[in-house]
Amino acid sequence: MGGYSDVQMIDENGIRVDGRTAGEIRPVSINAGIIPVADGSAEVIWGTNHVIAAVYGPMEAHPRKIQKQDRAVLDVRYNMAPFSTTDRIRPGFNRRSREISKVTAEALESVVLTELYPRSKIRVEIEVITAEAGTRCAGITAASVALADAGIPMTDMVISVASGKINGVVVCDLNKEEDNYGEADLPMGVCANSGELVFLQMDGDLSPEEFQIAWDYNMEAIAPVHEMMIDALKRSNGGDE
Amino acid sequence: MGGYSDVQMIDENGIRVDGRTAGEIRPVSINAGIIPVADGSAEVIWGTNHVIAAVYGPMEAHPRKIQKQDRAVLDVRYNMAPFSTTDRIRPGFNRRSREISKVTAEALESVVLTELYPRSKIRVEIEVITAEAGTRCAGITAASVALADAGIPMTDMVISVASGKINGVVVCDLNKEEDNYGEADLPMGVCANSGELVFLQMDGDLSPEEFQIAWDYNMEAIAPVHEMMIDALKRSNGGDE
Amino acid sequence: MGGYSDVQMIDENGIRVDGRTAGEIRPVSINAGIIPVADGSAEVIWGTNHVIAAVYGPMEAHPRKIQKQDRAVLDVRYNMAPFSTTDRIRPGFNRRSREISKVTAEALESVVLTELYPRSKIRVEIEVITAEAGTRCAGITAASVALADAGIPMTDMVISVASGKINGVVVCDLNKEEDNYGEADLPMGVCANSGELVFLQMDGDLSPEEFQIAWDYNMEAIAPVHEMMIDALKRSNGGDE
Amino acid sequence: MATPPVPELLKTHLTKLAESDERLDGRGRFEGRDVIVETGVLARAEGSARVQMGDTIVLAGVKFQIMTPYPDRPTSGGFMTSAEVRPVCGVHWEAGPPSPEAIELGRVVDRGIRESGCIDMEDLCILPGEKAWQVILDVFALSDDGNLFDAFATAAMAALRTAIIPGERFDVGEDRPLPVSKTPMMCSYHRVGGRFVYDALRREEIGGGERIHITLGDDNHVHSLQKGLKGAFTAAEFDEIMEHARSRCAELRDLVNN
Amino acid sequence: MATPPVPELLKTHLTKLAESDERLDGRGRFEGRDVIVETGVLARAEGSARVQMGDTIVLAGVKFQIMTPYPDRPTSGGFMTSAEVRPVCGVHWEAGPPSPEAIELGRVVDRGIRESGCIDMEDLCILPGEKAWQVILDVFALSDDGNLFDAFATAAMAALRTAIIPGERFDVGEDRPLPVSKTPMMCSYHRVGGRFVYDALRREEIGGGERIHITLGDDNHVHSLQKGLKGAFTAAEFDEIMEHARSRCAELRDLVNN
Amino acid sequence: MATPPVPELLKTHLTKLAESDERLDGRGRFEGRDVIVETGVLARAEGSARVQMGDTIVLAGVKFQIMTPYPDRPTSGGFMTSAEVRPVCGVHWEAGPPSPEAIELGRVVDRGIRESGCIDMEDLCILPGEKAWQVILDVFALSDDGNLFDAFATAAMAALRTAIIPGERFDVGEDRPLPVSKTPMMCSYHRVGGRFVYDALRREEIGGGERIHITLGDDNHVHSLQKGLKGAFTAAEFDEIMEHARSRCAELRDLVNN
Repeated sequence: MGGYSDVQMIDENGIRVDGRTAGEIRPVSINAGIIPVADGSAEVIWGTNHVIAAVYGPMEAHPRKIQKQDRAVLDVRYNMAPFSTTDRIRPGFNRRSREISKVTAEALESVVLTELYPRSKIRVEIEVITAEAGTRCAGITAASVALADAGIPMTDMVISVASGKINGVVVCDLNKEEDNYGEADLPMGVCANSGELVFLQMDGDLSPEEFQIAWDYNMEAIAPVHEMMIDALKRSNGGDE
Repeated sequence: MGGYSDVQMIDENGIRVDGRTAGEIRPVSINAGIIPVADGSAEVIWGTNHVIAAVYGPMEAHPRKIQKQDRAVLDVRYNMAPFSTTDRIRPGFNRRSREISKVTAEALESVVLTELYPRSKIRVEIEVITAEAGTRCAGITAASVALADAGIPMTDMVISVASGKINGVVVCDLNKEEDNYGEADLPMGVCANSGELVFLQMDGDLSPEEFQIAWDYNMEAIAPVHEMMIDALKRSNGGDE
Repeated sequence: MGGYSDVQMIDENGIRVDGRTAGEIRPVSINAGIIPVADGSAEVIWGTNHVIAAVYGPMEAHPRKIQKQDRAVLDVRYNMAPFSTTDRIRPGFNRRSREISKVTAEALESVVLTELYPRSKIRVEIEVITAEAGTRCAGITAASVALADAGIPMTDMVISVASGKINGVVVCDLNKEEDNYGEADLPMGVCANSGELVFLQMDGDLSPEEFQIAWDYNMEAIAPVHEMMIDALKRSNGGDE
Repeated sequence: MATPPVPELLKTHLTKLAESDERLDGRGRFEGRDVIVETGVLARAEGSARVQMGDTIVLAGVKFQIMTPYPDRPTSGGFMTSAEVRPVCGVHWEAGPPSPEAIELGRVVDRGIRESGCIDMEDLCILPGEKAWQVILDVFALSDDGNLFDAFATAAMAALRTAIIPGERFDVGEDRPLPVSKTPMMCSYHRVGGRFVYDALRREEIGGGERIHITLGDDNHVHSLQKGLKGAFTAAEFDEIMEHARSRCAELRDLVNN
Repeated sequence: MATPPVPELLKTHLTKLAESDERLDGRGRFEGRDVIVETGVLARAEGSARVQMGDTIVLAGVKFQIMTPYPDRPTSGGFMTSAEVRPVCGVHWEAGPPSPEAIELGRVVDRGIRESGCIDMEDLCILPGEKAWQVILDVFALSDDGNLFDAFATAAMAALRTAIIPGERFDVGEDRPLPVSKTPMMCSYHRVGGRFVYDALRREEIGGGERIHITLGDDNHVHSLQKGLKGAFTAAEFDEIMEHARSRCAELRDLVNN
Repeated sequence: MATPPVPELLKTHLTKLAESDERLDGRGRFEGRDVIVETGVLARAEGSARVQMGDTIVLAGVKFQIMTPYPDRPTSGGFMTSAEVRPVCGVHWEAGPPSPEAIELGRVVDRGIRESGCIDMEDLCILPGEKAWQVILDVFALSDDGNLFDAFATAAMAALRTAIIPGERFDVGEDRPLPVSKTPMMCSYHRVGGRFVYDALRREEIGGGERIHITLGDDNHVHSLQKGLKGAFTAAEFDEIMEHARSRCAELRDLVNN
């Protein structure tokens, strides 16, 4: 979190640099089935973020030592393409991407019916093509759509959104410019139907009251994004799903 | 390719810095059986290049996942010794040596009767002891002799030679000094008997006409080198092969 | 070996910077059973050195390719914690720690009855918490106690001590300050009962006569340390072993 | 860490215990093990602590290096946390490059401290744009019987609060205490037998589900959250945990500050 | 990429098709798939392109860095190509360090561009001996249904030809287009069912033999050749391929230049 | 090197031979193979040697680089030894990162030379605190039929004693011989069939036990010792070996110095 609070990012009317109100998310568009050779795929364009997810499987898990006797393993990789940020990213895994891959896998495992596919593996590849704050949330959302597009049975769909704080004000879905001066970040992954959480991180500084506001903003954003996900899947399946 | 064409590398009579004519290769000598503990081995001294190849196997391929059910795999490593060049080379594989290992393996697989040894592995180790332009060609040639020395059945022997261009003139087998100012490099691997190609790379700039001349120079160099290979194998086997 | 012999490290009475005589070792204390979750453990505090060893196993050796049909393998790791030295050590193995792990494993294999546990593995973890010259010796000694604490059958116990040379004088058990100016280092690992050697290294410069003195100092230090090891095991087992 | 095969028997046993609101070692759901904090335990570290919670034992050591400040923060020092959970601390931890669990451990401990702002990074500046102190926090597990997260976080704060900046050794002024203005503390909860418990044992971790890590500052501000492992939880469950964390973090803070 | 087990049935089927000079998707031997080139598709790259050939989709992005020129070329900038073919693009591509195939892909694409001299390296000099632009070309596969080589090479040239040197962001002068004076293009041929075909599908690659990649410049000069995989070919076969490459490269060049 | 399965038959055979004090190739216990030393064998190295002992063949090459002296030794040059035993030299050596055996080989050869003080590090200084020569010794095995340690150590000294510091190429003065004032030599002993033998064959190594490496200087000073592999030996056994090493090192030294 940057925290240079002397830069004014919200005007006297509570309007943010890109014209949004405090609780408003960026424009979102979602498309499914965008990678022809994948078993399922999706792209999430969330503000300037462009994130792609592909799903392969279920397939035999090999080497055998990664197999689970009673369920499928979710092999999730989150990666930022070298050209996704202003400063080029050198290829190769790093600790940040490993941690994001891990928490994403754990979030998705909470809804995928992995016990239907013992000893098998489901590959979930998340690629950030263009990054603009909030890529891990967009990645989880994209992966959720790609899994559905692949026909993988799930108990629920996961939508992920983050709220934050800037100039001491809690706002939903920080963009890159806001994030540079942000004072907190609370990304959550919520099940569309049950309302349960399968993903939660946070860093920065939030008072108990601020925390509640940020939490509520995230919860309010779930339903509209869920609509777009369903719509994307319908379009991908010829509109008759 | 360097391409500083203002340095004069060929005189008015078409004679090169080391006294060769355009189509002439450097002095070559080949010896087989030079590594006592190997199943087959050879050294190629080509100009100042000194390249050694050792063959081990066929042996059981392990780990099992590298086994092929219907043939032997050729496990080829091309490596430059740390003291092989003016500036010391740090040990360890790099992208260049990986690529050369790959194309060398593919060239040799095209002539070795790998289907005689299912599930097995033949190790081919190519070590450049002293380098002076053209080491990949010398390595393929040395490996060819070492495989024959190991008694591995082959349909043909591969000879590899490169032609290039300097001062706008196509010449055969650039030495190090010429290579520094070279404008193109066309290495080819040719089967001695069939005349077919199993290895081909090229970079630089060659007009269609220049390309044909370079191609022809390489083809003309095959037979004399093949003679030396056969002679080396005869000497190694007591002169009665 | 440093070898700046113009710094005076021994006074006219043969007394060293920390008040010891030439053949005297630093104060030593040993405790067993200090890691609750390990099968066996020990700490050796040797001067300012603080070295911990934990033993896990015997357990099934995996992957299977490391199994020995006729005996257990000793999987020994020597590591220096990042905060163990004045300049922080970056985590990760290096050539020094690999070599020490290897010679330590070979020393311990010479006394552990590995043939009682075919196809299995005994893990020995040596961690240097605070380093002050002589950590490899302290590690071997600690591992010896930890193996006994784990109830692993052994033919003998190994005690390791090093002598060295400073200002041209042979002395036993160099401390850090002496080591910085030391002219030789002769670490040995000796079996308490048989008097045989299972570990030996040396570097520096010792005349044949100096070598003999250093050797003898090491041999004389074995018995008292052995007493402390036995005492530590007794205390760890309620004083009735 | 290779994921251990989940023993179904253990899981069943933990569920049984949970039905009568019991735990393996007799503790209540939100009861922690005794915590023993010792500082100044590492002769070569500029700040150090040893924390024992039952059979879980960890060390934390603080070292300093001189760094060139990042161009965009010319008057700021640096802070990094490294958690290499080595195989010495338990049979289930294996050698090799840091496992995803060890990476997560280090990053979650780091974030709680960093985001609380308890270390004044500007105070670490030696010469603007040229020299600043980098604080390196190494947490090290000696014995893992569960809940390394809280043990690490507690040892880390105890080590930082007693650390001395070694100005003299680096020839840049006098030695002085590292300025640490707050004491963020972490509380971790695991789903065991269906409900969340505080300060899980290793066997509860093995037979349990998801876990939640909460780092709170002096004033109950939230500085870091992390949900780990497969599992879904409700907002009500989270509220209950958060309420406990507020009181427990205060207790742990007292332990570290005294 | 782990070599997939060659399905003998596929091989037999391809041989059958070849006998009547047919292909899996009805194309002629030397007929390419439709090529769609879009530029300016990556918001964070200084030059970018997306190329689709059937179900093969790739991206190329150009980024710039400031480098210190090599001592022996004080007035030259730099150019590097990186092809990390990630597992997103197909079930047969696996995670991990770059496979030999990915290394070869990057190196062959790089050579064709570099050796053509289409980028004036001297023009990238900012301050002789001190500062120069390094052009970094990243090619990225989204969907691999065969012939990544040509898709990458085409996307690369389209991205380079639209790249803007970001002088202002780096505070070294004004933004200006990257000077690209030529348009080298690559055509790739695979032995399928005994004879060479152009622009192979993934299934033709799996069931096929050796492959030959040819990069030709504006004037039909040869800039790069590469033979890959096990197999032997005749001079006559090569001549036939080269003749086709001359006309097809010209077509592709028109597509990229417009 | 993957440890080869110890053939019990070989072990039994070696024990049998030992009972009548014989060896596989008819040599006596402390009899070495003929040693052939050639220098100047590598066209690109500043010093080089080839050593053959029976079917064991190795190369050593000396290269020079310019380094910045370490801050605590501003007038000292550097010396490093690298032994990458590549799979070319024997079926039992495998590709990949250096094995523990290769690391030990390099470190033991390095220590013997370094600790003897035979290279005057101060003489390698070019400009105090700024520039000094780094001597890089690469030892390379062509054919391993046992006792690479002694072959490497012998080749190393022969290469160093003939090395020329390439001042002219680096533009820092004239070319001149590397000053090497002593000739430390190594002798290695393996326990085979119960007793120690000198200069073991590969098959004796495979069927043998622990090994001891001794490096002695011109005046019989000990510069380096190393015991390797599982096994225990007595002080009396060591004394016997040391006595032989004193005479044999002198013989090898003559070979290298002439």
